[in-house]
Amino acid sequence: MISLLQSNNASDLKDQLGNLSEDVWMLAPEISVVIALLLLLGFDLLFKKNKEIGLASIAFCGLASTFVILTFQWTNFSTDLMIMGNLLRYDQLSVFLKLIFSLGGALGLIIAARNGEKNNLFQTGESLVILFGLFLGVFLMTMATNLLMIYLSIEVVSICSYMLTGILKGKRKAEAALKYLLFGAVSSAVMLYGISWLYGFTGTLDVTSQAFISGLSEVSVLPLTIALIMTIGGIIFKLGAVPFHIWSPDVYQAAPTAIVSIFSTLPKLAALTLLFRVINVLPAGLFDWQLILGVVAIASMIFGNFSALWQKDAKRMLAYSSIAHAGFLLVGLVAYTEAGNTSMLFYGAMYLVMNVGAFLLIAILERRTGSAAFDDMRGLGMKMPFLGILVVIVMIALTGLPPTVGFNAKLYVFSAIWEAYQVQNNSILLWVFILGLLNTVVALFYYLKLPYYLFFKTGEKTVLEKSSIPDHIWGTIMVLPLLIWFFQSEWLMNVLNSINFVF
Amino acid sequence: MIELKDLLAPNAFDPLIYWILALFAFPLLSFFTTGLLKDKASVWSSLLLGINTCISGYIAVTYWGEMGTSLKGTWFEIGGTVFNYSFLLDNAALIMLVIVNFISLLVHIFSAEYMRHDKAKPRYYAFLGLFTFSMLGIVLFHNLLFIFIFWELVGLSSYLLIGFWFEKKSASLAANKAFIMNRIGDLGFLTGLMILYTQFETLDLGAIEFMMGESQIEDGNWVVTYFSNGKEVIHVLDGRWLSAAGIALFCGAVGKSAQFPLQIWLPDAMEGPTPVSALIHAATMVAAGVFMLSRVFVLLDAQALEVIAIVGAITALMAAVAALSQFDIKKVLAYSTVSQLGYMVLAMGVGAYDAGLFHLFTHAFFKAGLFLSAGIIIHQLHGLESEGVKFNTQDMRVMGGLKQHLPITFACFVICSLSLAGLPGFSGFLSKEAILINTHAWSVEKGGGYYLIELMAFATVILTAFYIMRAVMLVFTGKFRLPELTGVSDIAGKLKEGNRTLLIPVVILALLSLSFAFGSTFDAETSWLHKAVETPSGAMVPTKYAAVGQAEMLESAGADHIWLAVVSIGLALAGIIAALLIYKPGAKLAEAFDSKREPVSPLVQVSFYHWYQDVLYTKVILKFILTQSKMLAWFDEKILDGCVNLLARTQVVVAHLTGMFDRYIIDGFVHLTAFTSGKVGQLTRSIQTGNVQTYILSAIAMLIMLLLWFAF
Amino acid sequence: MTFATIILYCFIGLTLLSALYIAFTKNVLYAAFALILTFLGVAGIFMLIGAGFIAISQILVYVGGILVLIVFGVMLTNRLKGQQVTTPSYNKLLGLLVSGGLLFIFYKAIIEANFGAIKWIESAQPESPGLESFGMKLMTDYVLAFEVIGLLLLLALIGAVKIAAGARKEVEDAS
Amino acid sequence: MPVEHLVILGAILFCIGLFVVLTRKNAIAVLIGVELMLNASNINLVAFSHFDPDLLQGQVFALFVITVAAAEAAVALAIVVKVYQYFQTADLDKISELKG
Repeated sequence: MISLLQSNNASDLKDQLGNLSEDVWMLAPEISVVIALLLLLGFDLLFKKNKEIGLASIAFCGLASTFVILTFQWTNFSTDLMIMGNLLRYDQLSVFLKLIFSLGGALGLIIAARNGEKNNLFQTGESLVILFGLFLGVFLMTMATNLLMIYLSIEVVSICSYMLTGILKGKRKAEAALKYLLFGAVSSAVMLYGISWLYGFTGTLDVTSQAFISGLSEVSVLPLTIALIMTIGGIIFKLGAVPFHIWSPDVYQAAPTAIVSIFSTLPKLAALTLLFRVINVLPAGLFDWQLILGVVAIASMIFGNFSALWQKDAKRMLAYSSIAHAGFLLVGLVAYTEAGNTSMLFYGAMYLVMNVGAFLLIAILERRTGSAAFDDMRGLGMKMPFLGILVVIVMIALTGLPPTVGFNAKLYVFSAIWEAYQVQNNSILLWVFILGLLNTVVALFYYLKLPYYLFFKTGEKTVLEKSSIPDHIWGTIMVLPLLIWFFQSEWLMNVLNSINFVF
Repeated sequence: MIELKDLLAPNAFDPLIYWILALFAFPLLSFFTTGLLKDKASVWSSLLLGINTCISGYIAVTYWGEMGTSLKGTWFEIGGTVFNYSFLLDNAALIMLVIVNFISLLVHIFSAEYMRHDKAKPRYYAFLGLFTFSMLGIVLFHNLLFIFIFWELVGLSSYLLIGFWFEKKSASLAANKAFIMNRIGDLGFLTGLMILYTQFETLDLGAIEFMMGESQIEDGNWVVTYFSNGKEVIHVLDGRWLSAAGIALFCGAVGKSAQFPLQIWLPDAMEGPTPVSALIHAATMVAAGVFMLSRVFVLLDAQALEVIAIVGAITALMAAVAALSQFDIKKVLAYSTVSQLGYMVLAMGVGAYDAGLFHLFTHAFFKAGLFLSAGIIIHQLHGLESEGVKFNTQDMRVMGGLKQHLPITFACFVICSLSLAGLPGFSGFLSKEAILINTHAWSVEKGGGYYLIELMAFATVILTAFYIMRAVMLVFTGKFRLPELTGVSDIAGKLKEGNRTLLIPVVILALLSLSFAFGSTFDAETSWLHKAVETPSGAMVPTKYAAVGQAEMLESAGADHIWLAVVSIGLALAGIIAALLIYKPGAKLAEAFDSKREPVSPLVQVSFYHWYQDVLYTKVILKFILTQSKMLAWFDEKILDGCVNLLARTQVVVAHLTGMFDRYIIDGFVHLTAFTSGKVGQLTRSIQTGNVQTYILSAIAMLIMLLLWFAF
Repeated sequence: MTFATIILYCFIGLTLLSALYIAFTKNVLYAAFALILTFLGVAGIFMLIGAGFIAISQILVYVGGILVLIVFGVMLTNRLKGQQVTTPSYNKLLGLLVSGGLLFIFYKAIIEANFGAIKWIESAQPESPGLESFGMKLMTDYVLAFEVIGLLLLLALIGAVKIAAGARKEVEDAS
Repeated sequence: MPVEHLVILGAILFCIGLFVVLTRKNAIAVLIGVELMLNASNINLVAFSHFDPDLLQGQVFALFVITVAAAEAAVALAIVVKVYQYFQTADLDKISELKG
C-alpha cells in the first residue's frame, strides 16, 4: 500500500505530469503528423467536391513540417532520453529513421499523384487519413522500447495497412486485404502470446530495465526460446521475412502502387529497428539469436530471390525481391558489430530510395500500358528511351552492381558480416555471407528481366499515353542519387557514423 | 612494423588529381552528350577524345620516370575500416594511358566514315565513350576494388558494343556469350580479391605490395604481420592460399584476355562493328587481363606463374592452329589476337614481365592496324552491295586481287602482317623475340617437360607467319573472285580505295608497327619502351615461393640469344614462304580455295572448328546448365511454390491415410463410395494455393520447426 | 480449497468447454454464441483474480461489441433462408497436428519454466489494487498509449465505414 | 491456486484458436479463432499482473489488447462484407485468385 500512497501523493503526481508535458516536445514530429491527419479529416468533411488539391497540399505540408521539426531535432540533438514514462526512447537512430520516413512518405505521395489512377488516393480523404495513421505507427515503432508500445505501434501500422490495401475499388484488392488481415491477425496473436510469456518471466514490460534482463537470465531454454521466437515472429511479419512473408506477394500485386512503395519500405525499416532494439538488450550468451536471424536471413534471401525468378508481373516480382531484401537487411543486424549496424542503416536508407524509385517507374510504365505484367512492357524502352534507361539504372541498383549505390550498400553489409565472422568465428555468419553473395548473383537474372523486356523484345501493344516531362523530372530526381551516392557515399556514411548505437 | 592506416593515409594534395579527373570526365561527357547530337556525334566525340589524348600525352611526358607517382585518398570509412582509392602513374600505366586514348581516338575518326550510314550512330559513340572511360579506370586505379568495378564496366561496354546490332540474332548471342564467359572469369577474380582482403584487410595495391614484401613463408604458412588501428595483427594462412589467390586473379585475366578455356567468346565477338573489334578486341580491353597480371605480379608465386605460363602457351598454339583455316577475315584476326594474347600471358608466366608488357604495347598498334585495314576492305565491299547483290563482306572467298583496287590498304596490311609474323625491322619482332628468349631461359632452368612449352611457343611462330601470309595472299593477290560469284561482271570496277578518314588512322598505325618507332631494330633490350617498364624486384615475393630470378635465367641463356633470333626469323620466313608458295595465284590450293564450302579433311576440321571447343561446351556445359535449370525449376515447383505445395502434398498423403482409416475402420463399408468421392473433391480443392489458411499453416509449421530446432 | 477457488475452476471449465465446442461445431452462429460463453468464462476468471475492470471491459467490448459485429457479419455474408449457417472444415488432421504439437511444446515449456517459482512472482504479495490506481496509471504512465489507441479506434471506424459502405455500389459499377 | 493452471488454460485456448483458424472455411469463423487466440494472451497477462499489483502492467496491456481486438474486428468484418460482395461467398478456399 505504501507505493500506492506514493503515487497518489499530490506533489509526486505533479512532478510526473510535469515530466510528461516536457516529454511532449520530443514528440513534436508525431504531433505534427496527427495534426495533419486531423486537418485532412476536417477538410474532407467540410468540402464535397474537387478536394484533390486541398488534400494534397495539406498532406505535403504536414510531411514537410514534420521533416523540418525532425531536422531541428537532429541538429539540436543532445542526449538519448527515455520519454513518456519509459514507453519510448528518443535517440539519434529514431530521429534519423523518422527523417528518412518522412522523405519516403512524401515520395510515396508523389507516386500517388503521378499515378493518375481513376480512384486516386487524393480523391477521398479517408485513405490519406489512414496513410497518416500508418506514418504515426511507423514513427512510434522506431522509438518503442516497451512491449506494450511495440505491440501497439505494430498494430497501428498493421490495421492501417489492411485498410489501405482494401479501401480502393477492386476485387483483387478486397481479396488481398482479407488475406493480409487474417494472416496479420494470427501473426500478431502469436507475437502477443510470446510477449505475455516474457512479461511472466520478468514482471516488466520495459525491455530496457534491469529486471527484464535479469528475469530472462533465470528462465530455462525451452520456454525462453518459445517466448522470444514468438515475439520476434510478430516483428518479422512486419519485416516481411521468412516465415512470415507469405502475405506480401498477394498484397503487393493488388494494392495501389503508391501504397505498395510505402508498405515495402517504411514498416520494414521500422520493424528492423524494433528487432535491433530488442536484440540489443538480450544478455550475451543467453540465446543464440544470431543463428535464428541468420537462418531467417538466408531463408528470406533464398525464398525471395528464387521465387522472384519465375514471376510474370513486375509488382509481384518486386514483392518477392522485397522479401529477399529483408534478408539482406538482416545480414547487417546479424553481424552485430558497429560496422554492421551502420551498414544495416545505410542499406535500409538506400533500399528505401531504390525501392520507391523502382515503384515510381513501375507506376509510370503501368500508366502507359494499363498493367504491370512483363508481357505488356515489351519494347517500351525503345519508345521511351529515357525512362527505359532510368529503369535499367534502378534495377542495377537493386541488384547491387556498380556504379550505383546499391553496390556500396551490399558491399558494406557483406564486408561487415565478413569482418564479424573473422572476429566472432561464428559459422552461421560465414553461411550468411556465402549464401548472400550467391543470392546476389541469382538476383541479377530477374532484375535484368525488366530491362530485357523493355529493350530487347518487341511489342505490338500501343502506348496509352505519351511520357510527359514531369515523369522524366521525377524519375531523374529519384534515380540520380543512386549514381551520385555511389561516388559520394561518404557524406551519408558520416551521418550514420555519428549515430550512437550504444543502448 | 607497418601500420595499415599509414599505408592507406591520403597523401598531400597534388594538382595531378585534376588532370586525372579531366581524363575521366571527357569520355564520360562524350557518353552522356553524344545521345543528344544526331549527325554531329562523330565530330563531337572525336573532339573530346582528341582533348583527352592531348592531356594523356602531357601527363605521360610530365610524369615519366623511374618510380611512378601515386595518389591516395579516403573513399569512406566504416566502423574503423578504411576504404581508400589510389592512383598509380608509373611508366606502364602512362604508356597504356596514351595507347588507350590514342587508339580510341583513331577508332573514333575511322568510325566517322565506317558508321556514317548507321542510324544508331549516337548510341555507338556513347558506348565508345563509356568504354574509354572504364578502360581508363582499369589503367589508372591502383586499388583492386576499383579495378574490379571498372573491370565490370569494361565488360558491360564490351557487351553493349558486341551486341550493337542486336537485331541480328548472332550478334546478341555473341554478346551473351562474351558476357557469360567474362562473368565466369570474374568469379575467380572476386575469389582472389576475397583471399587478399582476408590477409591484408585492404585491397589497395600499393599497400599490398608493401606488406607482401614484409610477409614470410614459415613452415608452409603464409604469414603477414602488421598493425591495424594500433593493434598488432598476425594473419596466418596456408601457403597454398597464396598460389590460390594468384590463380584466382589469373582467372579474371583468363576471361577478359580470352585465354584457354574461356577464349571462345572472342571470335564470336567479331559480330560487333569492325572498329570496335580493333579497339576493344585487339588493342585495349583484351589486354586489360595482361595489364592486370602485371599489376598483381608481386603476388604471383611459382605455382601460379607455372599455371599462367602453361595456359598462355596452350592458348597461343591452339588459336594459331584455328587461324589457319578460317574463311572469315575477321575470324583470322580474332584467332590471331587470342594467340598473341597467349604469348603475353606466357611471358608473364615465365616471369618476363617487361617482355609481356612490351608485346602488349607493340601488339596494340599492329593488330589495331590489321583490324582497321580489314575494316576498310569490308566497308568498301559493303559499298558494292545493292538490292540484288548480297554477299558476306567478311568472307575471304569473295575477295582476291584487291592489291590493284586498294593499294594503300594493301601496304598497311602487309606492314602490320610482317610485324605480326615477327620479321626484323618490325615492332612485333622486338617483343616476340624478348618473349621467346625468356621462355627459352625458363625452360632451360626448369628442364624436362617444360621444354614442351618452349616448343609450343616456337611452333606458334611458324603458324603465325603462315596464317597471316595466307590471309594476305587470299585477299590481295590473284583475281577478284566476287564478279564470278555474283555474276555481275562490272562490279570490280566500282571497288575503290577508302577515303582519307579511313586511311589516315590505318597509315599511322602501320607506321607505328615499324620497329624504329620503338628505337631499336634488332634487340629489344635497347628499346626505350622496353627499358621503361622494369620487372618489380623479385625480393617482394617470399623467397621460397619465388619464381626463379629472371636475371639469373637470362644470364644463363644469354649465350643462346643470337641463335634463338636466327631460329625464330627462320621459322617466320619458312611460314611466310610456305604460304606464298601454297597460295600463289594459280597454285592448286589457291584454286581449290574459292570453291570450298566446308573443310573436309578431319585435321582441317579441327582447326576450322577451333578444336571443337564450342561444340564441347554446348554439348557438355549447356546440357549441364539445362539440367541445372530443370533442377531449379523442379526446386521451384516442388519446394518453393511454397512449403504450401509441400504441405498440401503431405496433406494429400495424410488425408489418404485418414481416408483409408475412416473407410476401413470407422465408417466400415457402408458409405464407402459416397464418402471417398466427397473426400477426393475436398482434397483437390485443398491443394489449391492462394488460400490464406494454407499460408498461415505453413508459417506456423515453419515457426514450430524453428522452435524445435532451437529448443532441442 | 476456498469457495473462490472452486468458482475459479468452474469458470476455467466453462471457458474450456465452450472453446472446445467452438472448435468442433459446424454452425457458425452456434460458434458465435459459444464464444459468448468463453468470453464470460474468461471475464469471470479476470474478476476472481482481481482484475475487475478488465472483466467488465471484456464483457462490454467483447460481448457487447465484437460479438455483435460477428453476428452481423454472419448475417450479412449468408443468405439465411431457414437453413443452418454452417461452415465446412478442412485441413482437419493437419490443423490438429500443428495445434496439438504446439500445445505439447507449450505444456513442456510451462512445466519447465515453473512459473510459480519465478523470482518476482514468488516474492510478490498478490492483492487486488483499486480501480483508482488503475485509472491513474492510464492517465500518467500510459497516457501516450491511451491517446494512440484512441486515434487507432477513430481510424478503424473511418476505414471500416468507408470499406463496407461503398462495397455494394462498387461491385455493381464493376459488373 | 497455482498460476500454472491459468497459463495452461491460456495455452489450450491459444491452440484451440489456432485450430479453428486453420480448419474453418468461413472467414468469420476464422475471426472467432483469432479472438480466442487473443483471449489466451489476455489470460496470461492478467494472471501475471495479479503478482504485479503496484504497476498493473499486465492489466493495462490486456485492456489495450481488448481495444485493439475491437478495432481489428471492425475492420475485418468490413473487409469480409466487401469480399462477400465480390465473391458471393465467405469461404476462404474460394477466395484465392491471387497466387503463385
